[in-house]
Amino acid sequence: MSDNPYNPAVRDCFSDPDHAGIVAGGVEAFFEDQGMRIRLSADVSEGVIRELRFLAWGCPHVIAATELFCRQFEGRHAAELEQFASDPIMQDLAVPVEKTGRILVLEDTVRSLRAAIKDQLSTTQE
Amino acid sequence: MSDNPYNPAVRDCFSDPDHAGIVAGGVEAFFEDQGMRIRLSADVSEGVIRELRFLAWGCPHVIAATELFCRQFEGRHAAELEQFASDPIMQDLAVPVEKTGRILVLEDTVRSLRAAIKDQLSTTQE
Amino acid sequence: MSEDADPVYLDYAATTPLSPQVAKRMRDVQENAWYNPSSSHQGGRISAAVVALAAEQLAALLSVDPTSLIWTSGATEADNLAITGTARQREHRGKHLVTMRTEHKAVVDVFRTLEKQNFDVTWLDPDADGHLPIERLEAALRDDTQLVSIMHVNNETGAIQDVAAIGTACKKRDIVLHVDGAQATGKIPVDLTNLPVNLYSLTAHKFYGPKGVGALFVADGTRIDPLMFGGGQQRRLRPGTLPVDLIAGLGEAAAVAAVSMLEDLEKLSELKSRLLAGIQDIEGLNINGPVEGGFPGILNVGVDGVEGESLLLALEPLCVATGSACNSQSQEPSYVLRALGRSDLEAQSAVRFSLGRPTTPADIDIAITLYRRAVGKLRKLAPKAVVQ
Amino acid sequence: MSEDADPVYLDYAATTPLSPQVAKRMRDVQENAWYNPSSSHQGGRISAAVVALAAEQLAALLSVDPTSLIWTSGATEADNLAITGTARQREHRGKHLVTMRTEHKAVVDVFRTLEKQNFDVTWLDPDADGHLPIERLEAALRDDTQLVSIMHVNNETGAIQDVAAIGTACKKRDIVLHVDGAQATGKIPVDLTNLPVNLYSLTAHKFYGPKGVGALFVADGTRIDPLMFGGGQQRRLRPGTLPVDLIAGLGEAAAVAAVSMLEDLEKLSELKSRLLAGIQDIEGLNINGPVEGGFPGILNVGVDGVEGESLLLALEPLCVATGSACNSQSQEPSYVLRALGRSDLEAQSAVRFSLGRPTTPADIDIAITLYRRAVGKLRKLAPKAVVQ
Ligand SMILES: Cc1ncc(COP(=O)(O)O)c(C=O)c1O
Ligand SMILES: Cc1ncc(COP(=O)(O)O)c(C=O)c1O
Repeated sequence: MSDNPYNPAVRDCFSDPDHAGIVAGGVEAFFEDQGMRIRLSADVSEGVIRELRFLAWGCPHVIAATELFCRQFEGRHAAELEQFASDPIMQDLAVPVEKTGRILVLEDTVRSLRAAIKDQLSTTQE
Repeated sequence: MSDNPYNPAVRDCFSDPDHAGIVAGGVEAFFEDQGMRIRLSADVSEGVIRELRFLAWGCPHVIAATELFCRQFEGRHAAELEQFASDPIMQDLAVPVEKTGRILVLEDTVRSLRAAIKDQLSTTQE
Repeated sequence: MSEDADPVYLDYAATTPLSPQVAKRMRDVQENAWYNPSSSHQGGRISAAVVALAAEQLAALLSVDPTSLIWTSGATEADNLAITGTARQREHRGKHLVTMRTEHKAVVDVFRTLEKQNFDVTWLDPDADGHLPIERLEAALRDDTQLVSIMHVNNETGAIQDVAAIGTACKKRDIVLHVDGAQATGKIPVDLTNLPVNLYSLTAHKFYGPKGVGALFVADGTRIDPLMFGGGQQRRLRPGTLPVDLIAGLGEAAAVAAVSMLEDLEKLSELKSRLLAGIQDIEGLNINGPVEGGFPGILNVGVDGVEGESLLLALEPLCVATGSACNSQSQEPSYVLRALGRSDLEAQSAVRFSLGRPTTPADIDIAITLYRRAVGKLRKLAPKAVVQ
Repeated sequence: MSEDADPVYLDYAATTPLSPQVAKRMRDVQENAWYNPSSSHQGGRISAAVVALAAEQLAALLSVDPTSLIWTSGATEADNLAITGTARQREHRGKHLVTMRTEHKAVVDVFRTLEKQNFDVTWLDPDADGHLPIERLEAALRDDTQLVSIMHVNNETGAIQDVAAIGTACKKRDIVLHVDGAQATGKIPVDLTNLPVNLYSLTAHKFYGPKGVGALFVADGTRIDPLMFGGGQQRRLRPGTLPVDLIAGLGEAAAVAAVSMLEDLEKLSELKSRLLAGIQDIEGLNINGPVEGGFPGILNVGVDGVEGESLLLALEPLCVATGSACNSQSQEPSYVLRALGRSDLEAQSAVRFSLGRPTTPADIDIAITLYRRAVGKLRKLAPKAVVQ
């Protein structure tokens, strides 16, 4: 007997994923684990994430979490990505415990995105 | 799951046992078996059963069978008691098989009544 | 009823009609929430919410946590699940089980089956009133005792057991206590938070809920083996599609009972006194069960010199029971009354009047008249016993 | 449903609403015949007559004798009773049992439990369509085989087994055949007089009857051990107060089905064709189960590259199942589809559309639109797999 497993935030992010897509020529990160797949792409200029897009294969919570991440970090300084943690997102989306592992895939992808942005910055600054 | 265990004949004989009682000074027969008790008493004159009464302790089928016996044999020749058999009565009353033994108590009581009447006749004829 | 005219139903311990509120709730669920509560779609979630509400309603009546309730098809299944489930779960610790001779068949027959499977069952006798003297229980408990099963309210006599004392005796020795609460739930206050009970069985149709649904309370930390397998429903303890409308009806019946219980009890007491006053002068009448302090909805009486089956027919159109409803197919004298010390002859003349929420003083008066008349008639019809 | 707007229910294999005729009959019984059918008074007899009529109605649907039916709480209990009851009853003759991997959990989990109790179970695989090739069965039967349990209509795929052939193979060897007919009863013709079947399980809520009641057909001469004990009801095979209104509802549902079955089947065939026509051009779509000849109320399809749980949410307000309703709590890919040879990935995207008597062409058209849209959306959202 389940309560509604998707809270309004999940439903909103899942049904209107404004950030679905790919930033052509942007910084890319991809991670795959436990059958989940997340791809992030970002247009970063002057240290600011101008555009942030995602593709995802997974359950509604994974898709919603990724969309929510994009909503939260688009327009912010890339350095702020350091502050990203999946906990608040899991809370906002009321992710059930058994799915925690899946959301960590997002964490890994974000880490990978951070690394890619750093790479790009160092390449640019060279 | 039982159908009505008492057919209309049982109900009628049980609820209106016109022949309940004792013929004072009549011929008597009593039989007890399997927890059933039947007492018959009859006023027999000139070989005819003028009055036939019963008392009974037992289930509704026993009471009804005894009443039905009285209804059938009152007014008939005592000799006709020889023809008494419990089968037709059991049929009329739709007695369930598991109660057959109880009705045989009636048969025994009638046999005993027959014997008592014979005794009386022989006493009278002496 | 249409078979004959004007029946008077005084067999509420056998079953009750739906309370109007329960019927209404069930209809609503049948129309608007008839989905499978296990389905993960919108419909399923609506039905799951209905089940959750019902669990809260029943939990409130018993003062327990809603998650401690397992839905079953009735008390029979709950009894079977509790007893067999505990016996199997604890088999490796010991095979001694304790119960009473006056339990319902749904308990007795489970223990009989376990006896055939080499469990060692102690059958305790009640005192003459139907109560279990606590010393008798204490004396029966052993190092290898795993389970005690004692009913709360007796279905034939209305005797109420001292569950608190029984539970305390069990708890001291880490023995699981199962209580068959089929005749108590919704009728007398049952506070399982404050009673040391591990398992408690109930069935909805005894308190104006639907037939075919019941529940087993399983206290936190109490483990039992399932009786049936399949599907993951109900923590793997009881599979099968949840009958959402029946469960809603059970919940609603609990909610109604919670509100009306004290008033019901008061009314039943008055009606029982009225009934007893109307028949107690009958010669040779005896009360089977406690004269004082029993559940006021049940009055079981016997009389000398009257045959039970004929009495029942002579009482028509009064609907009463000779023994437990569940035994009424067999003509054998009630084993419950035999355990109270009644002879076969005494036991077979027993009539159980059981009163309910719809019972009126007029019903009682009719019952009094019919009972007096029937006893009189059959006594007149009975030949004196001849000692042969 | 009120959670969101305009849901479309295509999950009739999970459960169905009450047919209006059934609801009416149940209400009538609840008001006028709510007594305990085991009571020997007038009220009891009225209820007993209701039960007898229901037995006749169900018996007519199945072409059996009314006395061969045992009322249960549903197919889960009937399956448990049939399988465990036969295994126990024949244990002394042999401990080999045969079933299929594609059975419902209510069968699978019973056999799993019996395996733990040292029974030897052979799990047969279906062919790619879900059917049991009769040679596979023949090859599995041994001298010590006591029971074969095969379902009639598969709840996930709609595959219909050749019960006549299976039964003939069993009968030759004096092996008991149990058939889980939960998805067949009331939906396709079932003539148990002419099928060599010993035991047949069913549940009312799959064919517009009430939830919480079912039956087990037990052929004359077939003996099983009971699962529960207590009371003498139902030839000691299944105790407990008979839920007279539920049984009446089951009987009435059978009567309605008997009349409307052919019409229902024709309509369902048309609707299924319409649905298939509307989605079959979707790239990567595959049908799980028989393409021809299955039960027309079920269409199970999978697509490439789409995650099942997200698909289900994206399909809202369409109410469909991903696997069996009873498995839907777990997110694991259906073991039934895995047994048909589907990969985990294929199985997890499966959607079971199940159509029912109330389904309209408009429902189907909405389902088509929603399904196409959801698949399209999720595919667009999915990153290509990267081989690492
Ligand atoms: C004390 C007691 N236990 C168990 C039961 C069984 O309840 P049910 O028939 O609803 O399963 C009953 C009633 O029949 C009862 O009175
Ligand atoms: C094939 C099959 N068997 C058994 C069952 C169990 O039925 P119930 O849940 O009504 O006991 C179902 C439905 O859930 C089913 O589809």
